[in-house]
Amino acid sequence: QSVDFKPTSGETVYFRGWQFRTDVVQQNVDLYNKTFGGKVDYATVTGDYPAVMEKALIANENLDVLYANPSSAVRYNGGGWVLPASELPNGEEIANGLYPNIRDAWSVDGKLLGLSYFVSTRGCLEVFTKPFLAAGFTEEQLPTTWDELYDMVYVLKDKGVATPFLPHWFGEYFGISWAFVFEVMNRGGEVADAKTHEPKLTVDGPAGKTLAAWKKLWKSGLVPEEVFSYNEAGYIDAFRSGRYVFSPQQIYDLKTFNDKAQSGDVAGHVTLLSGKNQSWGLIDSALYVMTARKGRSEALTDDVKKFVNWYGYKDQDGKFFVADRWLKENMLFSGYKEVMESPQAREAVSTSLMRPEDYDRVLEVYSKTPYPKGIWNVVWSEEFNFWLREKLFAFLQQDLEAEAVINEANEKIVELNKRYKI
Amino acid sequence: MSRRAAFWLVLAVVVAVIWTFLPMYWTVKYAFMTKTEIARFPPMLYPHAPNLASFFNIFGFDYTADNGTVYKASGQARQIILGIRNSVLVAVIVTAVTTLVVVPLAYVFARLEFPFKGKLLAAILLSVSLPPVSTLIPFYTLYVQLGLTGTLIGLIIVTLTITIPIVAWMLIGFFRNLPPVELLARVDGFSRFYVLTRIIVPMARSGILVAAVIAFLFSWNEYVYAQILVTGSNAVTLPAAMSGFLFQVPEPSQLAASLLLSLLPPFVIAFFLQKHIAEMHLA
Amino acid sequence: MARIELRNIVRTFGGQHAVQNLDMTIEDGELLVLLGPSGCGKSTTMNMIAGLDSPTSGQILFDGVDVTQRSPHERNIAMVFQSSLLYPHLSARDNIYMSLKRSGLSKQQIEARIAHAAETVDVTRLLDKRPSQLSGGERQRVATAKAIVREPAGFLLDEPLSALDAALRLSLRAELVNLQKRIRTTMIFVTHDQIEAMTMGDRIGVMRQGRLEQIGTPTDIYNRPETLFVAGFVGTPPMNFLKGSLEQTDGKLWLVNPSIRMEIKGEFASAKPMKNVVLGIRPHLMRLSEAGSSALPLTVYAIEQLGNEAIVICDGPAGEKIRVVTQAGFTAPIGARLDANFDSAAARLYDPATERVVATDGAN
Amino acid sequence: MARIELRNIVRTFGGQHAVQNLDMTIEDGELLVLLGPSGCGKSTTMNMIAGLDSPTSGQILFDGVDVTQRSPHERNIAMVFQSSLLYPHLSARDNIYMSLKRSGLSKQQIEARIAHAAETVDVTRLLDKRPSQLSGGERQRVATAKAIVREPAGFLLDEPLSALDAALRLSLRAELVNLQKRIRTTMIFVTHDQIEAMTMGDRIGVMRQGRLEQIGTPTDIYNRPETLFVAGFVGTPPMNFLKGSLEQTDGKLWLVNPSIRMEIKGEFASAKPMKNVVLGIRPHLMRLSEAGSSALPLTVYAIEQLGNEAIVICDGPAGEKIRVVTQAGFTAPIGARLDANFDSAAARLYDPATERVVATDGAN
Amino acid sequence: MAHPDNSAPAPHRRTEVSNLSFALIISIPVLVFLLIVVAYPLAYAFYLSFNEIRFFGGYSADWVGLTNYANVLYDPSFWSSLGRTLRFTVETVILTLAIGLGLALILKHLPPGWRWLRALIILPWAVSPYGAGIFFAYLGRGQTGIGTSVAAALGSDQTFNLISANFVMEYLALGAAWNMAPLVAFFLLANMLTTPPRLYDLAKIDQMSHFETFWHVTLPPLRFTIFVFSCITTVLAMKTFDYIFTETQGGPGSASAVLTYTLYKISFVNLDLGYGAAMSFFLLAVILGSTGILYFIWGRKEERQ
Ligand SMILES: Nc1ncnc2c1ncn2[C@@H]1O[C@H](COP(=O)(O)OP(=O)(O)OP(=O)(O)O)[C@@H](O)[C@H]1O
Ligand SMILES: Nc1ncnc2c1ncn2[C@@H]1O[C@H](COP(=O)(O)OP(=O)(O)OP(=O)(O)O)[C@@H](O)[C@H]1O
Ligand SMILES: [Mg+2]
Ligand SMILES: [Mg+2]
Repeated sequence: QSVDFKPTSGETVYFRGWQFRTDVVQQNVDLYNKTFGGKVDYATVTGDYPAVMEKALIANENLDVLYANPSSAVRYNGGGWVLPASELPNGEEIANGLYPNIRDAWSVDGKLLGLSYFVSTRGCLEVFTKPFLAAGFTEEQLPTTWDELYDMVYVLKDKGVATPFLPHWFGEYFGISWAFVFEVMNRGGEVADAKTHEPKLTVDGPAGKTLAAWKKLWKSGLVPEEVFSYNEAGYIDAFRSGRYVFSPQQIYDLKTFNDKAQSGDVAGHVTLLSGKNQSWGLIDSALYVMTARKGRSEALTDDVKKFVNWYGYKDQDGKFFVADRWLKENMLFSGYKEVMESPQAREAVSTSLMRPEDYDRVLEVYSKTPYPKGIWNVVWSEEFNFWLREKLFAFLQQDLEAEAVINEANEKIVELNKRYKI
Repeated sequence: MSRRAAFWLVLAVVVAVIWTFLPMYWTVKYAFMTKTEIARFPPMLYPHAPNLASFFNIFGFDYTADNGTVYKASGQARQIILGIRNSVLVAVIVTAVTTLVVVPLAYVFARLEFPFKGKLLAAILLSVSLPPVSTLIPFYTLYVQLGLTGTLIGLIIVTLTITIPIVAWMLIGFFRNLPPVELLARVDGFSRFYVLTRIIVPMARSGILVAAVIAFLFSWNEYVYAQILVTGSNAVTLPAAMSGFLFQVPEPSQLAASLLLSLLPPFVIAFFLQKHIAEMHLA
Repeated sequence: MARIELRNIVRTFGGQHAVQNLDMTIEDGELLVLLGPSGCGKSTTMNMIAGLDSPTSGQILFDGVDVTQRSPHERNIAMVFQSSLLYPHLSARDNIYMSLKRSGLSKQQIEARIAHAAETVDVTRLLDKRPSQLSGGERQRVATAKAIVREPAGFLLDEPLSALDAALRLSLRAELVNLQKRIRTTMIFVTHDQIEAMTMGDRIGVMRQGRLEQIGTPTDIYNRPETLFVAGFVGTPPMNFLKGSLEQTDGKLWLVNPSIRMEIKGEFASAKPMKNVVLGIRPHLMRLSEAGSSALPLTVYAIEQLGNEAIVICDGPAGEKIRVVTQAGFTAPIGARLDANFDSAAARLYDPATERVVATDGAN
Repeated sequence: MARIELRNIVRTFGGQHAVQNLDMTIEDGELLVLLGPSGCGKSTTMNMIAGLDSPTSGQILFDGVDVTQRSPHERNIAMVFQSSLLYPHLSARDNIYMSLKRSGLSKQQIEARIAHAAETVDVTRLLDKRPSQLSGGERQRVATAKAIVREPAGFLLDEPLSALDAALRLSLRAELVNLQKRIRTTMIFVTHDQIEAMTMGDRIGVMRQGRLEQIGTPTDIYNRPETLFVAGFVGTPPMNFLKGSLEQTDGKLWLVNPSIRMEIKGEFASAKPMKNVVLGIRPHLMRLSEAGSSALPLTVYAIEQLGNEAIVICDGPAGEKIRVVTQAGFTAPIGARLDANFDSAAARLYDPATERVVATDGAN
Repeated sequence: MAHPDNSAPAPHRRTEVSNLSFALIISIPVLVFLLIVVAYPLAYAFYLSFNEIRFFGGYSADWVGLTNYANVLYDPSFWSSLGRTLRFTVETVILTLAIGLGLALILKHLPPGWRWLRALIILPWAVSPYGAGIFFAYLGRGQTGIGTSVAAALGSDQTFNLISANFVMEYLALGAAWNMAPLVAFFLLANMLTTPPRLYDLAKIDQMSHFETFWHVTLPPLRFTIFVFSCITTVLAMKTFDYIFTETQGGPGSASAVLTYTLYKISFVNLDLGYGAAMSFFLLAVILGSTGILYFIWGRKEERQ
């Protein structure tokens, strides 16, 4: 509680974020500025956010605080542009407040790169229950593993459901490649070693099984080719339309899908598959990162730290003001245990679900969600991700051999390690 | 006009109008639809219950539908409003400068013979040819050093490098078709400058207006540089601001509404332009 | 008000000569008519004098000052283009006004001048029309008005009257000459109309294939053409030519060919005998008589009735076409035999090799 | 090969009449020359016959069939535009070729035709040039070649020879007539050249301010002009006019004015007396004599030497200009007194009120 | 054309501002401006292309000579992207010009009372490339697209996806043409209106068909403009990035990953600036090469006229 939030340098702190509820962010920032006489300048950056920010960092632009996904944060760190959160006066306390798996995901060489913005599960398996029940099944029969899921898909098909499954195969950088990564991990595998970053894909292991299942699904014609050209909006809309029964989606989009105002047909009928027998999806999170801008005065750096502390951790009253607000208003989960395990959290989240009981299932899935540290906490993560994306499309579209794809992926990792001397 | 010719003309006009509007309509109709309607499958041909929520939202107002649903104001509103202002500023300045610079330039290349003409023309062509992707990073670095990022002036400068060569190339073709009145004008004792400003320009008024509109549209629509140079600053332009509805959290309806909005100024301009094109008949 | 000198002007278009070694001086205040067949380089010459085109080589001097490098507006020239070029976007009035824009005259003066020029060429009621709404002749007249409204150092008029009817032509011709004499401006006038050339020009320059064939007063050009070309080109109908040889007998000179033998009198009587020679005689200097007399035997080929006279076109003894002008209403059956007489003193002799007039002892 | 009838054609441009109630029939195979002052509606008439412009009212018939609404396509007309219009991007050859594109002729035939047409108008060596590289006269000749290369139902030639020199004009004129007679095609020919009109036309139509003043054979038009306008317009120099009154004494008719009293003989001898009358007499029908005799007293104003003849321009007794044609070389001091005689049988009488010829008992 | 001394260069200079100086006075400032703004980044990129640039683990630039250029030539993704770029360009140019010409003809023939339609037809040009990308993405996708909608209206429950790997380039080209053609149409229209109307009379006298009239009267004065637009469209098509980025993101798969897209990935995702710069010079060469070829086989001919 001894943190002093009052800025002293008199200079402007530049805070840039992507376009998500910018009104909320602005209000938060305004509140800070008002309360402490701060000069935080907040603006949204639209477009290809990571690339735009990377350029700003390279050019040593006026930029002090920004959003970053962990993989980007790792890159920024690799470029020497990040001031780790560990260097905050209360850095240790903050790190200890995080769930361990998340702290782990956000750390490189023991340094915590940033403070919690949100943590979500991407690829959590969601189901539109109406057609499922209509096909004569009960909720107890919902699949709990990937294999069961695929089996169910074909059963539904035989029952006359034209599009039982919308796979996570869309065209964004977090589309098809992530689908592969989380399915491999959900099946118990690993893409690369978390420490050494050695490749670990095997043909007869989870990777092989995943690709085999994909190929079968693709060849069955159940997945329209258009999925490949969806952006995220298209992907969400596709599921929202009620055409599909199952689909791996963002966990926080449960709120979207069950919101009458946003999703007509499916609203009130979307729940998620249980994570009892395996995990679903992977951690999709973002942090507030401080930059290590060259030429910035000591005093200003201090001000940056003060602001981030307030914004990304606890306020003057010891409350997680911003994090609580995100959770309540947008079902954005936090990395802080204290935030997630509070009763207010349960209350807030439950209202966004198909039924309140789903909250347990959410926590169950959430707590198990894996993080592909081996390929993400490494500077070549985006490069590999893009490569993988194209390779997987080619795998389906050009009917490549699963074995060849897996071997090439492994080789690619080796090559990247070599190139970046890891 | 014969009956048959009239039939074909009407048919052609209908096809042209459909071709022109269908792609726009398909997205713009989203502006009047809710997310649910947009997501409906099969897609709706038209909004069954059109609402103006998005238009309120993008300007920062909540909108309460008849059924009580509240559509919350967009957080992008500030950017959109800033974007409109900046886009107008940039477009107007770029248009003015481009027209002033390009008219004499095009005239010279279209109507005069002089040594090195081909080479000079090629130099201009070269600058049209540069793909922004290839110089974006060096360019950005230069701008940071000059303190031009996040400023309107910086954006204006870079937009000029796009509009000047392109509009010049277009106007050259236009000027070549004018009758050889320079002969007359020079015998009348006018200097080259006078011939250009007082004779060629009035004669070519329509072409020049079209050129100005093109410059306007090029700058109005410029996105690649804007997204690198001015997003996240107070100099953000409308296209950059709008793209917020496309990335991260998709808002098709608000995107459509702002796209529609961005079409209005060109529409107004085009409307006044066409009168001038019709005037050209007299020449 | 300038003396215009062309010194050895050459203009080539892609290797072809449009104007070749043209040397010509137009005196201050003179009206020179340029005459010549289509494509001989008249317009090209005019363009160079105006400064719209540059000679490939050679010099142009105005009052002794080399202006070859000077722009049109430094030369202070008024010009009517052959194509009656006008600004398409301006009314006739504004077209004329453009000529005065730089004059520094007051608005009233300008208006008065425009009104007067328009009056002169009779386009007053057309002043508000645009070129596209004018007839061919009207356009030409507006173009002329545009030129005469000024008081330039020189007028260059390239067939300014070609689209006009005889009456209008007649009056405009008079107006132009009058204007030129009044303000004593040098004027070069291109025409293909013989009468125009004869009546207007102080001198006539006859061009052929980019060269100047002869320059002189109308009477000179008509009566004493120096080359076969000028002889054949000037005069309607053109001069008749007879081939033959020049023989000297009894101290007299005779033109001899299979069907004629006549004594050469007058100017050429002192020429040297030569094998090939061409005798030229104007059609109206020949008289017809019934066949059978001693003179040139002809066969009627056609008769053109012109109202005030008739032209009898005949085949000569060697198959050449011979024209004779006679009184209106003259008739004769086609194919009839006629004879023609003429006074050899009025004839001219040419050397077919050089195409030039035959040298005589007398001054020529 | 068509009989072209114009029935009560009217064409207005923004309220102004360019052509007014024009009724005219051109017989099949006839060559009609249209003559008239600048802006009288000749080109407009041609355009309507070709189908390029539609009459505001009235009908156009080809061989009795109403083609008023038909496209130029269906009328099969060859035309030379007054402005020598050519496709700017095509060579002369291709310009000519365009006329034959639809002819269905074989390639060789087409080539032969083009070669022949080019030969006729003497542009063979220019065939590869583009219009912008041709001189004014050359362009006009190419435009003519473009027309004559076809064998259309009718030729419409709008001043096709106006930019050519006399010699070329002469030969082209002959070629055109020859062509027209050979393929017996209807031809309408606009010219402002009197000689052209007189020598070429089977008939001449004289237009004025959009109306047809008179139509008839050249001799008719020249010798028996029916209106003052035609009388004054046709003939170079134009007819002389004397004002006076017609008085009848002794069963004879006299023209009387303050300075002359002469008996009217010939055709008009049977006319009625009238207060105001205009007598017209052609300049070449007048003879000059020294002052003092009984005839028309004149004062010399100017003399134009035309080479083959001279025109003496005089002030008449009432201040009117009187022109007399006399032999070349005639001189007299300006201001000298002369007298002129003429045979009144050759004169024409006009009523200045109607501007038409005075009615006589005899057939007129 | 305009000036009589066109076909032969004027042998003398004038005392008045000569053509050359007049041209220089007018064009030099523009060129200098362009030079500064464009040439500096270009030179910098040129420098980068001979280095291997690293950002991670501290910035470093190692001189590698022509290695980057050589590597490009061995990079299969370069060749496949180049192929897509060329395919897209050729299709876009042809479609743009053809559609532009068609629109211009329609606009030209509009009776006076209908001229306001001209203002409507130009509208697609008012749409930014990324806007066009969005329009055509929604229009083409099976989920949201016109094909599916029309099929449903006709009673079918099929989806019609126009953004398919098989013809995505064609679909993209169509959208690009939609975006660009109105501009071409307006320029052609402006040109058409300067053609002397009497030439159409001449064509009628020559009994030309509609097509021949178009070919011999309408088209010739347009040819230079068409050439200019071929160049411009070629350049723009080869440079296109945002349009494809918003419409397909290079997909499905990499079916529409054109060269600019690949470059973007290399420079912005991989941050391999040296290699990216080298590849962008290949792109620049391709752009200049193709406009150069256009000029030599076509433009020079037009200029001579
Ligand atoms: N498009 C037009 N708009 C208005 N007036 C016109 C138009 N075309 C012609 N006129 C007018 O109609 C009249 C007749 O024109 P036309 O071209 O037929 O004359 P023309 O007899 O051919 O004369 P010229 O011998 O000078 O060529 C002229 O007074 C002209 O000004
Ligand atoms: N731009 C040009 N390119 C090529 N040749 C040209 C060009 N301009 C003129 N010529 C040629 O030069 C010659 C002279 O042309 P010019 O126009 O001076 O003739 P002109 O005497 O005025 O003839 P006309 O009486 O027919 O107008 C012609 O043979 C013409 O073909
Ligand atoms: Mg000429
Ligand atoms: Mg006319």
